[in-house]
Amino acid sequence: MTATFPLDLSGASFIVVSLLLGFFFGFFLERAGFSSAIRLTGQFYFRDWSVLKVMFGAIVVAMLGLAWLSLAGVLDFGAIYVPETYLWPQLVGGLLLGAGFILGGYCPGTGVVAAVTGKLDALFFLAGIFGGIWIFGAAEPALHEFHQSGARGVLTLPQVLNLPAGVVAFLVTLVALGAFWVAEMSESRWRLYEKTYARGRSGAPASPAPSQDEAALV
Amino acid sequence: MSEQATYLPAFSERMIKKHHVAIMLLHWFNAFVWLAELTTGAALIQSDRFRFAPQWYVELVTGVFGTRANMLRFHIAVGLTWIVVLAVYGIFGWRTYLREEVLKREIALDRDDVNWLRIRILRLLGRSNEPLPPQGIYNAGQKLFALTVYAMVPLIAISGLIMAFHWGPASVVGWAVVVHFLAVAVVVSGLMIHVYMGAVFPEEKPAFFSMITGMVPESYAYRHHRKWWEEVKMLERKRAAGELEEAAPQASSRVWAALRAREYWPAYWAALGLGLTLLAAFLLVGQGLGASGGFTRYLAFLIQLVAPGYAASHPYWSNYVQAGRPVLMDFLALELIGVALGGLVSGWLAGRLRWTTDRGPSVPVRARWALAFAGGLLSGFGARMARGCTSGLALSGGATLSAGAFVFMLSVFAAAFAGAYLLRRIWL
Amino acid sequence: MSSRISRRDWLLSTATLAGASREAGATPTPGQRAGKPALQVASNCEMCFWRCGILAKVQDGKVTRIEGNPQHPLTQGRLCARGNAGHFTLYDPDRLKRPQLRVGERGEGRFREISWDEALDWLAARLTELKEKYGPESVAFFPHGVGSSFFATLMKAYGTPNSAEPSFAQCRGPRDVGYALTFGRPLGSPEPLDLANARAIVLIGSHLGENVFTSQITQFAEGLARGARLIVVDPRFSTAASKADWWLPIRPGTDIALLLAWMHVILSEGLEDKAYLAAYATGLDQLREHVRNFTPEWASRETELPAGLIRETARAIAAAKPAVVIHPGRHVTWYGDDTQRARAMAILTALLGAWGRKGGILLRTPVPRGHFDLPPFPEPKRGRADGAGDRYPLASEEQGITTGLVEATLTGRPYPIKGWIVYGQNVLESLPQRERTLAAIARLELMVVVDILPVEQTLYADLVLPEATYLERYDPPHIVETAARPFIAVRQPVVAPLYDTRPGWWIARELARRLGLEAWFPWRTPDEHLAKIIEPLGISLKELKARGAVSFEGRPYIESRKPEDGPLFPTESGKIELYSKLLKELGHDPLPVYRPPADPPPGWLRLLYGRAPVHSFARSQNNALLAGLMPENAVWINPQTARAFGLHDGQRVVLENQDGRKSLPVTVRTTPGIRPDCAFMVHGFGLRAPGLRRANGRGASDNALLSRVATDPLTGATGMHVNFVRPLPAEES
Amino acid sequence: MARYAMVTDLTRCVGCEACTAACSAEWDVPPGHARTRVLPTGPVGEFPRLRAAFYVAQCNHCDRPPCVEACPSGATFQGPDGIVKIDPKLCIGCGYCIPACPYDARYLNPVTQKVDKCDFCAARLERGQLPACVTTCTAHAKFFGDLEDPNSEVYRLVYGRGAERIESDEVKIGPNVYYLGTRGEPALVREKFAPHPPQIPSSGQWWERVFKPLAFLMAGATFLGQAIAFFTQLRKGESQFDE
Repeated sequence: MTATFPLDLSGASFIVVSLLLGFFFGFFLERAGFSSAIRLTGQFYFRDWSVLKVMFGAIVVAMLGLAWLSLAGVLDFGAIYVPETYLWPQLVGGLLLGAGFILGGYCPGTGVVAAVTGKLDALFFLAGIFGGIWIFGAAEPALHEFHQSGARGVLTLPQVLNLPAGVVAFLVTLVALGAFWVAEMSESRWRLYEKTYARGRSGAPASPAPSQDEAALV
Repeated sequence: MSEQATYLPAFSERMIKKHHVAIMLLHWFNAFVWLAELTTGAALIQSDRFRFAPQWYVELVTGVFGTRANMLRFHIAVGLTWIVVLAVYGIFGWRTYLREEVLKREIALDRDDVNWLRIRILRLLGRSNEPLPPQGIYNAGQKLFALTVYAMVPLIAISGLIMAFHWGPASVVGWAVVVHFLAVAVVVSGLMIHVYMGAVFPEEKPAFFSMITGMVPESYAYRHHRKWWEEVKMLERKRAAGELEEAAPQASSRVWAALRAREYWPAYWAALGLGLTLLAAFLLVGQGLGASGGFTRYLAFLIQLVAPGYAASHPYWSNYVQAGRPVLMDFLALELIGVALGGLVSGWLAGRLRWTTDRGPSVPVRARWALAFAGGLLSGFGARMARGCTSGLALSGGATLSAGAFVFMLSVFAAAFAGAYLLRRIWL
Repeated sequence: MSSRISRRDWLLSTATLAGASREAGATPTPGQRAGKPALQVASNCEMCFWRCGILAKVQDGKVTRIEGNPQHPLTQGRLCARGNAGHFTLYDPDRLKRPQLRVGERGEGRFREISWDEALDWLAARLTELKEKYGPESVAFFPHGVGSSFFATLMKAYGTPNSAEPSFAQCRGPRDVGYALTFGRPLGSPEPLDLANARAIVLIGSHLGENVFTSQITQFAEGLARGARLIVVDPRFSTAASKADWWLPIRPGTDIALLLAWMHVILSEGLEDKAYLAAYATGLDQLREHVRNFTPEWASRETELPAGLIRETARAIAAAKPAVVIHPGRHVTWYGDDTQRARAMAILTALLGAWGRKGGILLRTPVPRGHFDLPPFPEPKRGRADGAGDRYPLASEEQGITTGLVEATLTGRPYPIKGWIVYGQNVLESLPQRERTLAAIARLELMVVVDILPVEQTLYADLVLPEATYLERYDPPHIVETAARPFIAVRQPVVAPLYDTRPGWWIARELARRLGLEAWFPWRTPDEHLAKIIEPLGISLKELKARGAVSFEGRPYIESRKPEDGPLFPTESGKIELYSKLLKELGHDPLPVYRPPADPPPGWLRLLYGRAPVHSFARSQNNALLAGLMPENAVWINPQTARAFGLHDGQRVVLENQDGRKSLPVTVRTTPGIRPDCAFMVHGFGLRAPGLRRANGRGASDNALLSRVATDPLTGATGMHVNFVRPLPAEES
Repeated sequence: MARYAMVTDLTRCVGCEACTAACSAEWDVPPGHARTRVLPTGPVGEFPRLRAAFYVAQCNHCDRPPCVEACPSGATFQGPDGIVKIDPKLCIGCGYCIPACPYDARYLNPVTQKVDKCDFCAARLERGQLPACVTTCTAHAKFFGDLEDPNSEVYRLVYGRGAERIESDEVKIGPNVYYLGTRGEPALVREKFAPHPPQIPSSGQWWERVFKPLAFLMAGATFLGQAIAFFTQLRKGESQFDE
């Protein structure tokens, strides 16, 4: 019995499915509050861990889904696109994207959702993204050698750790649960800090309440 | 059975809450698991010396799964899921729910229960017509069944794991086979009564629906579970007198309310939604979600429009503009449109559509725009260098355990945390 | 911007990078052979010296299976247990991996891993130093196996005559000399026996079935299946004896008496092949006179075999002539009278007219081969130190006398030996009197070992060079003239050498270059070398490497001979010399004379040893699969003898020999299948090589108990069945 | 469909274990285990009148294989061509089938933790090759083929030259490995290696004799109780039943 998934869609059904998947993607991003730069950057000030919770949670849910379905023979994991590993470009690219994230307040996906819900700064962010991609495109021939360096093809954690995929999935889930626990601790301590000390800090006015992004109007 | 004959309070057919939503979910999850495991389990035992089910049945179920190996793999997959879910319920729900609910109300057999059982059996044999003693939230029969299940489940789980992963020598696996079959047989014999009394026996019809809505009519509670009814009455009197302060929201329709709620969803629900969408993407189009890939294609489309020659010849852009395949006929490009729509709808439903600029308290708007643009430049360049961004490489790469994705995620968070300290002026 | 960050990938410690060979010796990939693409390479095996044709299957760069090569003319796709398990030695984690220079004391086994350049420069310097101080003859060369031919060229170019293989003085030397004295040519290897067409087969001490050479077993079984009568002369009830029509449990050391009695019966009853003898033999009258009173009754007293049985078997053999194979044996160095015994077997073969006849002994069909015209080798100033050619005129100067070189090193006579180069020979396991060998090594200034496994001798080496296994290297082709159809078979690398090992030809050539002797290596690649050899055969290199072997038309019988095949019997008289004038001139018995052996004193047993089908001496003991089939050996003792010693089956004992040498503990196996005055053990166990983690210390070593030898006066070969042991209960810790 | 069988000529066999080595190499049988083993019988008798032979033991792919019945999950099964195979994806390594084989032809592979056995090299047969042991046998003592094909070698050896089966009084299950021997070798083998009656480990026996009937009893009892309740409830009508 060959596995039924992944399907091989084409034509109209492919377009509809792509749009639908995108729709839910955008929908849940906005639901999670990722249209607000305040909430997004809150993560890096230990104030609001939703970025970690949502991202890591989504990864674990999808990973376990993939694991069970391939274990039950319903999904052929071999046919799934696994992003290739380019060690150095991904390291350097990550650093740049992280810097852009904290500087700009968004990442490409959340930037779109923010822009659509009326965030003007997000529009500038998206313009910046197109600019960045254009610069990369122009510079790529010169950077090509580095862009290909550290190539390891499709390399997964189970191969690296020399453990069966099931075990690695279980470990990642454990790490995730640990991270969520840390997140809860950190957030509750921040709220405590917020209540008692925030007013007392010299000069800078209290930062706005985390949950509702009543940022100052334009 | 004090004032039963004289006083039959007029019941306004009010519904009383019997089951917590978590219990209902767990019950139907268990029902599904037992259905799946029993059907495949019975079919998995093939040799005549061990078989329960008839041969035609074994062939029928094997046919459904194609090969017996697939059937075993499915049986193990469902079994593992069952164990994990029960473990999660047990671990997370122990303090708040299990210790109090299970030990006190589901298992503890008091004198009334014992008499109930005795009389019930004698009645079956037509040898007694004593009235049955009053019962708690679950009658003695249900408690007895719960007891057997709680006893047998660990045996089934452990012996199942031993068989699936061959923990220990062959002799241990051999005994695990026996324990597994026997424990299941014990539960099945109890299950027959449970299913009959729950689903078939007319008198217990309200109990069946209570497992769906969580509510039971007060009259049923009064007649079948008197002690629990009195408990509820006592609680209501207290609440009426204002002594109780916990309030259980009577949400009429949770879903619609969640949609319209002004605050953001709790992260874990959003994570679940996002995770399932990501999983659906893998299943339907064989690849994960993404964003920066979409941008690149739109830019490539733009360049091809403006200067087709340059695009075709350029070493980087050329691999996006192959003849015969329109640039935008790509999952990531289409998906990006969806993202925009999804964000719009969600923002609209939550009433968050407003022209504004998110900025730190001490940053003028124009400066914020400039910073956003600069951030965009860095993000765009970084995303292309890494061949993916937080939604593409991190999410999809993370879910498929791609090593590069984890490297990428670590460096994103590292840079962001480091940057956050440097740029604390513009955000805090 | 491209940063050449060092390749030390902290993230990817265990991943296999494309192309880089894995460090740890992985066991072969799991065996789902069906469906997985496999590259197939034809080559020949080196788990023993029969060199059967193999087909090695390679999947993602690893040898996963070795099967017989159906196109190999000798073995036709069949393969013994060791052949099938070859790749387990290739992936043996205990293999030697890198050149090692000794840092501790000799025997301590402490080494420093060095690069090949450093190792070869060091060796070249030491060899040049020894040449200047003591002359080139002071370096002795101990080769074994086909790969040693490159080193042999190097040693001759270096200027030393002293080279000796154990295959002469410890194995088949006496047999080849005995048959050469009689028929003018030695038998060679693989033995040219027409077993399949034989109507009678006589095995004297040869234990076919336990000693497995693939094609010889196939033909042996075929011959028996076609109704050949089998006579087995062996103090032990061997596998062959279990299939024999007559098993003669002879008193050890009295074979010549039996042979003389057989000749007596055949000649006295006129059963010999008169026409054949008249045409081709001389000395028949002296023989008839010599055996006149060696009656079966006389022989019965010596051999403890019933006279009737001797007479009956003699008549059975004669009745089957000329299709009779008197199996010459292979390891025949037993009692010191081995050459004369071989002479007797050759004479008996001649009486039956079996040499060059169907069902008898095949004649050799010459196969031309190309040679590089090398410059003449320097003339050594001093003659050979091992006595071959002068003290033992009949000994082969090509193969030499290993124990002679040991004596020369130990005593300094005729001149001191200061350096040993050991290639593929296990001197401490294949040479008897290991104490003398160890003492000799202690006196050396240079000891170099080129080997594949860290056997015991590597502990005493100054320099250890790891050679690639036969699956990773080219060796000169195997040209066989002694088969019914002569053929040439090729060995080519199946996979690239693992770790830092190198093929023998590379080591020899690199050393020659450093010694300024590259003139004797006028080729650069193995293909160049092979192409030269096969030049006169007119076959394409590509086809030979694809098929693995190519055979030619054979002329094995007398009637099919052609003039260019050379004289039928290249002896002095041009005929079969039943009476050997040469031996007379050299002061030896021209006709075999029986001399009674010394019996073991009461309470002692004669130690006999032999082969097991799944092991090749000490070479395969660390092979995972073969060690799984036979992890240890056992000592066979007759139940009566066991009762006399108070031992029971399965008990652990230690064997002590007449000189007080003790073996490691070994299990007793009581069986009626051995004479009460003998004890038997399979050779090659009880190794003292800590580097061989699977084999070290398992079972007992027969070699450790061979402290006494009977030297054959004709060839200098060391007879080793002359040690007596007694079993002592082992107090295992 | 074919009915595969193997014939081993114990007179030709010299006990060189090439078959065991080839089989173990072909199917990655861990050292110390084997799918086919060469077992010495003897020497027996009084010196010097001795007899000995080698018994090449392997799975006989019997006509009525007791091992298939002993396997709870049906992991081991017999194909239409008579070959008894194991589906490794289905075997849980409980080991019930190992003592159930009268010829001890099964073993638990410690690496894969699944039971392994000779399957007549089914994968090689599909590729048109002979089993590894037959191909490599140095004494050309093993023959393999379809017993139903009259001009196959095994047919000639079994029905022509009368190759014998190794059976005992208690165990006659139609083994399909036949043995030739002109010097009474099969008799020697039967003396020392007669097949033992099939049995399953104690856990299996407890299940079959005690727990399975107990399980049926329990389920039956509760079912009966239910039926009675159902009928009484039908007869007496709902109102009567106040609890």
